[in-house]
Amino acid sequence: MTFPMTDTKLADRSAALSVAMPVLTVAVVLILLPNLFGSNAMISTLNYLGTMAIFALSYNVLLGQTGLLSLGHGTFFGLGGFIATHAVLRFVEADIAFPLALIPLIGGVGSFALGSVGGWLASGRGGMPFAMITLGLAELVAAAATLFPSIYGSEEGVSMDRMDLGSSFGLSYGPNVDIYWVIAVWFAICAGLLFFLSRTPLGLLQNAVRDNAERVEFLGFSARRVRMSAYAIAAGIAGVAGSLAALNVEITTVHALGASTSTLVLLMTYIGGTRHFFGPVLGAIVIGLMKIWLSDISPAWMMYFGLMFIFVVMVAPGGLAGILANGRALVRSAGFAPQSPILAGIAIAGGLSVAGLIIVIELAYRAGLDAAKGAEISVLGLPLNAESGLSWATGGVMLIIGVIALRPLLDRLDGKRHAIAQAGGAK
Amino acid sequence: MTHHDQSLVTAPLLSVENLQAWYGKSHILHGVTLTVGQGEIVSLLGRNGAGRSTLLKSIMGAVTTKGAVRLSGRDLAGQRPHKIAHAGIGYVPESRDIFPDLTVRENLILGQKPGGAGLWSMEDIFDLFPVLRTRADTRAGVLSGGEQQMLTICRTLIGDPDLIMIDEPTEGLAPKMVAAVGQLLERIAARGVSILLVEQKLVIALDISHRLYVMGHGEIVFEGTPQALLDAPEVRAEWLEV
Amino acid sequence: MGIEVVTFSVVNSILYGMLLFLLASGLTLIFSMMGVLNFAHASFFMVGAYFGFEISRRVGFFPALVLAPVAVGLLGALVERFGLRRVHKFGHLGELLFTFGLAFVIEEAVQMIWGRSPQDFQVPAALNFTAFTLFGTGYPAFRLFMLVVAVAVFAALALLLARTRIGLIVKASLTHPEMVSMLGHDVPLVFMSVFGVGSALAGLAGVIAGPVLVTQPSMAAALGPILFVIVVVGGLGSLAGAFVASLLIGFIQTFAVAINLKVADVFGLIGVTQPPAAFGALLSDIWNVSVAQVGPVIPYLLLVAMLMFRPMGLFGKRA
Amino acid sequence: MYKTCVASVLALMSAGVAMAEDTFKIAMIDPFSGPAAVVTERIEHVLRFAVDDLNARGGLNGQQIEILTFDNQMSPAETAIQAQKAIDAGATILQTSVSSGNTFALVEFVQKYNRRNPDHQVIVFDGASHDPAITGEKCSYFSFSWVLNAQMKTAGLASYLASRTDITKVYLMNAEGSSGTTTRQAVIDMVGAARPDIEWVGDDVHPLQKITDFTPYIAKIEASGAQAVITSDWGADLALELKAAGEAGLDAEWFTYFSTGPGAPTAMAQSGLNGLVYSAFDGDAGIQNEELHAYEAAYRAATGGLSASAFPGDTSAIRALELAANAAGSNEVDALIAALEGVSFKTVYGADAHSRPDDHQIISQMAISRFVDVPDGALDEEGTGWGWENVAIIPADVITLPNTCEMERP
Amino acid sequence: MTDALELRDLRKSFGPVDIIRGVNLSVKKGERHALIGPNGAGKSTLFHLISGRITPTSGQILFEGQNIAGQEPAQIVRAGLSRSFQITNIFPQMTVLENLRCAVLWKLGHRYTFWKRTLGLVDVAEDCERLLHELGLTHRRNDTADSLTYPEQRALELGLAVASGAHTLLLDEPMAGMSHSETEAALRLIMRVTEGRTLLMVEHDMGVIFEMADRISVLVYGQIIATGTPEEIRANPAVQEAYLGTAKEEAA
Repeated sequence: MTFPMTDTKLADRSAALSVAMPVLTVAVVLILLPNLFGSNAMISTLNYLGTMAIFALSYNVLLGQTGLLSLGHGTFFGLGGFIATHAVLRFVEADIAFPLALIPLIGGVGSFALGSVGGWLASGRGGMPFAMITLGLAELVAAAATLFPSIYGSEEGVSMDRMDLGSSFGLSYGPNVDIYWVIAVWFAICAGLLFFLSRTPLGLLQNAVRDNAERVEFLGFSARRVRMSAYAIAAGIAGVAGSLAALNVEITTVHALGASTSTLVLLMTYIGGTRHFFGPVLGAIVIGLMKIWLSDISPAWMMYFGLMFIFVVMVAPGGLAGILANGRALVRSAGFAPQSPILAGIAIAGGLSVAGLIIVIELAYRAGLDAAKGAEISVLGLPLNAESGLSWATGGVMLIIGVIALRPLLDRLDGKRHAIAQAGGAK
Repeated sequence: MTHHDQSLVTAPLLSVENLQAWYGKSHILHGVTLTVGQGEIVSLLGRNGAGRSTLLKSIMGAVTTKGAVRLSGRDLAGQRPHKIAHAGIGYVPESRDIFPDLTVRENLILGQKPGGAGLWSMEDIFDLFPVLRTRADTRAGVLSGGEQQMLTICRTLIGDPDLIMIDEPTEGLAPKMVAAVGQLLERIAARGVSILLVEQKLVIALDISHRLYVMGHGEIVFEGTPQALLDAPEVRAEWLEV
Repeated sequence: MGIEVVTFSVVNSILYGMLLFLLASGLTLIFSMMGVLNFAHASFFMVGAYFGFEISRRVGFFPALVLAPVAVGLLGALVERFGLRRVHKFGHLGELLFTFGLAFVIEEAVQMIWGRSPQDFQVPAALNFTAFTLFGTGYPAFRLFMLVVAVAVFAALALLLARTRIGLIVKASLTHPEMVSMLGHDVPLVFMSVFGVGSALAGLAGVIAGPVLVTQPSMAAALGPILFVIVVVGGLGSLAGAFVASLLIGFIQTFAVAINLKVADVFGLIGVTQPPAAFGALLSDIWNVSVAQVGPVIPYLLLVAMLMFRPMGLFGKRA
Repeated sequence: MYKTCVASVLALMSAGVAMAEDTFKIAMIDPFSGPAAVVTERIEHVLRFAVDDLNARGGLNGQQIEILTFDNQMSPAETAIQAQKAIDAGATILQTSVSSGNTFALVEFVQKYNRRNPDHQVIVFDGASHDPAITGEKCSYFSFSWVLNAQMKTAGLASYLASRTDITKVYLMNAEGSSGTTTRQAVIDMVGAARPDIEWVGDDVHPLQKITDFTPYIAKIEASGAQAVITSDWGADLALELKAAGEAGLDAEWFTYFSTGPGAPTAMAQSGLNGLVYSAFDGDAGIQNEELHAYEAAYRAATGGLSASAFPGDTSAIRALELAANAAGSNEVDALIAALEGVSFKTVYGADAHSRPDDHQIISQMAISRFVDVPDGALDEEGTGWGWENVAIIPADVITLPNTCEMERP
Repeated sequence: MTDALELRDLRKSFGPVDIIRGVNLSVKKGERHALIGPNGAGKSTLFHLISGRITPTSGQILFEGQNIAGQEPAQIVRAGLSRSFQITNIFPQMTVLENLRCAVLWKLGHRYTFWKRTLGLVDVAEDCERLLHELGLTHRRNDTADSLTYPEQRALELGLAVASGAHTLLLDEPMAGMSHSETEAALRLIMRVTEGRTLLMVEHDMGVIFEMADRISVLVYGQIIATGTPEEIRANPAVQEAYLGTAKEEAA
C-alpha cells in the first residue's frame, strides 16, 4: 500500500496555479485601474474603495473565517487612522525622514497591539457574548475618545499634510494617484497576507473554531487563543486600512471609530459574501460605490443598503460572491440549458419587482422627505409624479406582478431541477 | 392480571406505516410499521439506540419523517406537534420535561386543552395520584424522580389524549415506584386510553402489555404477544438482553 | 451636593430608569423567549413615538396610548412571522443580522415618511400641569404619568407571567419549547405573540417618551446601545434583572451629572493644582475630565466587566 | 470572482453622472443624511432661493449658477472625499454650513488642493459654522465666512448683559468638542470682563448629542439658583434641555446661540418658555423688522412655511458673490477672491455687512432677540405661532474683534 | 504499574440532583474497558467529567498518576487523553482532510503556526493520509464533513479522537444509531485504529461489547455496581436486574 502522496503534490501544484492566476489578475487590475480612470474623482474613489476593501477583508477574518460577529470592528480602523496621523505629525515635528508609504505599518502594528488587548477581553466566548462585548468595547472607546481631545481632536478631528514627510519611493504624495499606488501595494500585501493566513494551520484552526469551537478544545487547542489571534490580526489589518484612509483624506475623526464605521464594514462584508476570500472586496466595491455615487442620485440610498442587507440575510447568506459563484456553477452545469427559460422568466419577474420597488421607494421619498423638491421625478428613466396615482400604480403594479409571478416560477424551477437531478441519478 | 382479549381490539386507533426518519443527515428509522388499538397497551422494546424514542418523536411530529401516521384514519404525518397533540396523541418524553420552576398545579394547567374539561379533571388526576394533591403548590423541580414521572404522565393525561405515548417511565426509579407506574398505566388504559409504551424493563412490559414490538437498528424486528416473546428466547438474546 | 439635588436626582433616576425599563422589558422578554437580541427594538420604540404622534393628533393622546402600541405590536408580529422566523434556520447570528438590517430600514422608512425634522408631539393638555413642587421646582404631571405607566407595565407583565395560563405557556416555552408544543400549544404562535408584545411594549415606551424626548429619527440610535447594556447587566432574559439594571443605569447617568467633580478637584484635594507639564496634553485632558463626562462611559464599562466576570448578569440563570 | 469584481467596477464607473458644463457650480457639502440632515435641508432651501433669484436676474455675469449637493454624512473625513468629487464635477465654490469640524476639514482640504493644483483652484464658503478659528488660526486665503463667529456673538452678548444688571448668577452649559469649549471660554472671558460681578454658579460640559434626558441638568440649574443660563448647545441637545426646563418650570432666562435652528422653536413653544429664551444672532430676526418681513414673506411663500432668517449666511454669501462678480467682471477664482475681499452688501435683515479683507470674516451688526408668543399674522417660526422679538441691536463696531489671522497669500 | 485511568470517589451534582454518586473505577494500560448501564445512569456525564467538559463536585481523576480533575479539556488532551462524542461532533463545513489536519496539528508541534502553509507541512500530510486510509475515508477526503453518510461521520468522529495521538481514548457510543452491518464495520474499524491504546468506551450493543471488551463496568444510578470480564458481568444478577427489571427469572 502506497500512500497517495502524489495526490497532494498534484493538488499542491494546481493550488499554486489557482493562487497564481488571481494574484496576477489582481496585480494587472491594480496597475490598469488608474490608467483607465484618470480623473481625480475616479482616483479618489478608487482610493476609498481600496481602503474599504482592505478593511472588509480584515473584518472577514473574524466574520467569515472564524465565525465571530464583531459589532465594533470600526474601532481599529479609527485607531489605526489616529496612530498613523499622530505618527506623521510626530515625525514631522521631530524632523525624522520616515517614508510616508510605510506609515500604515505603524498604524497596523499599533492596532494589532491594541487588538491583542481587546481580543484578550472579548475572546472568552464566541457568538452573542462576543458580539455584545465588542459592541461594549467599541462604545467604550468611542465614548472615552471624547474625553481626550488632544489625541482624538474634537469634532473636527486631527489633520495632517501627507506631503510634510517629503518624497519617498519616487512619490511626492501630493497627487491622489500617488496615494493610489500606496493603497494598491498595501492592498496587495494585506490581501496576500490574509490569503496566506487562511492557508496556514492557524487559519485552519480559525475555520475550525467557526465550525465547532468546543471540538477545537478537545483537540488540544485553546479556542480563546484562536479567537484572540483572529481578533488581533483583523485589528492590525483594519489599522492598516485606517492608516491608508488617513493618508488619503489627511484627516481622522472620532467618527472613524464610531458605530457607523462598524456597521459599514459589517454591511460590506456580509453583502459581499463571507465564504469567499474576495467576497468582502466585492462587497466593499459595491457598497462603496453605492455610498459614493448612489448618494448623489437618490435620497433612498441608505434604504437600499438596508434592503439589500436584509435580502442577503434572508435569501442569499452567501452574499453577492455566493450568488455569482452559484450562478457560474449553474451556467457551467449541464442542467443550465433546460432551466434557462425559467431562469430568464425569474430574472424578468425579479427585475420587474425590483424596478417596481425602486419606483415606489423613490416616489415615497419624493412625497415625504423631499416633497419640497417638487412632485416631478425621474426614476429609471421614467418621468413620474409623486402626486399622480398613475405613477404610484405603475410602481405598485410592477412590484406586485413581479412578486406574484416569482412564486410559480420558483416552484417550476424547483420542479425542473428535481427532474434534472432524477434524470441524472437514473443514468 | 387479566390479559384483554385480542378480539376486543377493533380497527387500530393509531397506525404507522413505513415511517422513516432522519436526524440531520443520519437515517434513524428505516421504515417502521405498527398499530395500536383502542384501549390497548402496546410496548416497544429494544436496546438504547434502536430508534424507539425517535419513533415516538416522529409520530409526534418533532422529527423530519417520510411515511404515514394515522390516528383514527386521519393522516397526521407532517403536521406540527401541537396539531398532533390536538388530534389526540399525548407524549411523555423520557427526559421528563417537567417545568421545574412552575408548581405542580401549573404544570397540570399547561397540560389542559383550552376550554372544556374532558375525560380527566384536575380532581381525577389528584385521585389517581394523591401525592400530587398534597404537593399541588410546590415547585415541580423539588419533586422526587418518581413523582416527577407521575406528574409528566398526568400532565399529558389531563389534555385528554386518545393515545398516550410514554418513553421509559420506569427509568431510574426505585423498584417500588416501578410497580406503581405499572399500576397507573393499567388504570389509564382501563379508562379507554390507548398506550404506546417504550420500555426497557422486560418484566413490566411483559406484565402489562397486550402486544409488543421489538426494535433494532431502526426497524421492527419482532411483533407479537407477551407470550410469543417469552417463547422466542433467540429474539430476547439478540435484541434485548445483556 | 445639596439635599435638593440629591432628592431631585433620586426622583429623576427612578423616572429615567423606568423609561429605560419600559423599553428593556420588551427586549428582555423577546430575548428570554427566543434568544434573539433584537437590534430593531429601539426602532420599534421610535415607530411607537411616530405612530403615537400621528394618532394623537387625529384622535387624541389617550386613544394613541392604546392604539399605537397595538399597531407597533402588529408590526412586530408581522416582522416575526415573515422575517425572523425565516432566518431562524441560520441560527442566532442570522437573526441578529436580520434585526440589525431591520433597524437600518426602519430608520430610513421613518425619515422617508415623516422627514428628518422633529415632530411636534406634545404632552397632552390633560397632563400638562405641575404635579407637585419640590424645593421650588415644579414636577410635571406627565413625568409622573410615565412613572405610573412603567410601574403598571412591570406589574402587569409580572402578573401576566406569574398568574395566567398564557404566562405559564410563555414561561414554559422559554425552557422547554418542544415539550410545550407537544402538550398542544402552538409555540410558533406564542413566539410571534411574544415578539408582538415585546414590540408593543417598545411602542408604548415610544408613545410615552415621544412628547418628553424629541420625536425624531435619531431617537432610536440614541437609546439602542444602552438597552443592550441593561439587558446584559440585568441578566439576559431576566425581567427583574432588567428592572434593577434600568434603575441602576438611571442612577448612574443621573448622579454622574449631579456630581460636580473633576479629576482636577481630586488632585486638588492632595494639593496638586496644576497638571505636571512634563506629561503634556494628554494629562491636561484627563485633568479636565469631569464625572459628568465619564457618566456615559460607565454603562459600557459595566457591560464589558459583566460579560467578562459574570456573564449571566445580575439576575440571569444562564450564561 | 475577480473578473466579476472588475466588470462591476467598470460598469458602474462608466455610468458616472453627466454634468452640465456651462454653469457656474456651487457645491453644497453638508450632511444630507443622518440626524443633522434636517439642518442641511433648511440651508439648501435658503441657498436655492437666493440662487434662483440671482439666476432669474441673469445669473453671475450672465452665467447661470447651478447648485450641486454632496453628502458628507456629518464626517470631516467624508467632507474631504466629497470635496474632491465636487471639484471633479466642476464646482468653483465649495460651501459647507453644518458643523465647524466639517468646515475645518473643507478649508484644510482646499488649502492643500489649491497648493497642489495651482491651475485649478477653488473657493470655500462657510455658510453657518461659527467657530472663530475658521477666520482665526485656521484662516485661509481661499475661504470666506459669512456668519458672525462665536467670539463676536459672545462680545455682543457681553455688551447686552452689561445692561442687564439684574442678572448676577449665571450657569454655563456647553457640549464637549471644540465648538462648545471655545464658546464657553469666550463667555467666561468676555462676559466676565463686562460683568465682573457675575457669579458662575454652574459650569457643565456635557456629551455632545448623546443625552436623551436633560432633567438632571435642569435640577442642578434650579438648585444652583441661577438667574440665567448661557449655552452654546444646538440641535437636539438644545431642544431637549429647553423642553426639560419648560417642564420643570425653571424660570431662569436662557441665552443661546442656536435657538433659531431647526427644532428649537418647536421645543420652546411647547415648553411655554415665553420670553425666557434669548438668542444672540447675526441679525434682527424679530417681528419688528419690516425689511426682513418682506423677504420672509416671499421666501415662505416659495418654500412652504419655514423661515430663511435662521440661516442668513447662505443668502449673504450669494449676495456678496453677485456683487463681487459684478465688480470683477469675471467668474474666475482669482478675480472673485480679489473682489470678495472687502465686498459690502446688505444681509437679509437689511443691515450693512462687509467681508473683512484681513481674515475674510463677515462684519455686521447683531441682535439679541427673545422668543415670544406673537400676535396672529406676525412672523412666527416653525408654524408654532411663536416668534422672535428684538430686544437689542448690537452695532458692528462693538463686536468687531481684532484680526488674529495670519493669512498666507499667494 | 499505575493504571492508565483511575477514578476515586468521583461525584457530580447539578443543584440538588446527584448524577454521579461516588464512582470508583480503574482502567489498566492497554485494556479495552467498556462502560455499560441503563439510560440516565450517568455514563455521558462521567465521560464529560473525565474529559474536562464539566468539573467534578468532588473526587479525583488520576490519569497516569496525575490528578486531572478540573483541568481544561485542551490540557487533558495534551496530556494524552482524548475522546469522541456520542452526538457527532466534527467540523461540518470543513472537508474530511481539513478535519483531520486540525486534529493532528497539536501532536506534530505545529499548533498555532501562521508562518507556514498547511499544505507544505509534509508530516501533517503523511499523517492525514495514513488516517484517511485507516478510516476508509480516502475517497471522501475533499468532501465536506456534513455531506458524509452517518457511518462515515462516525468514522471521522473516531478519527478526530485517534488523530490527536492520545494513547488513552474515551469513546462515547461510537456505534450509536448504526445499522447492524454498519456496526460490524465500525467495530472492526475501532479495533484497528485503537490497536495498542487504552480504551474506555460506552456502548449499548452487547454483541459488540462482548466481542471486544477485556473488562466491563456497569454504571447504574451514578454508581459502578460491578466490574469484571464479560462472562462475569453476564452472570451477575444485579446487572440483569438493572437492565431488565426485577426478577427476570420469574417472568421467564
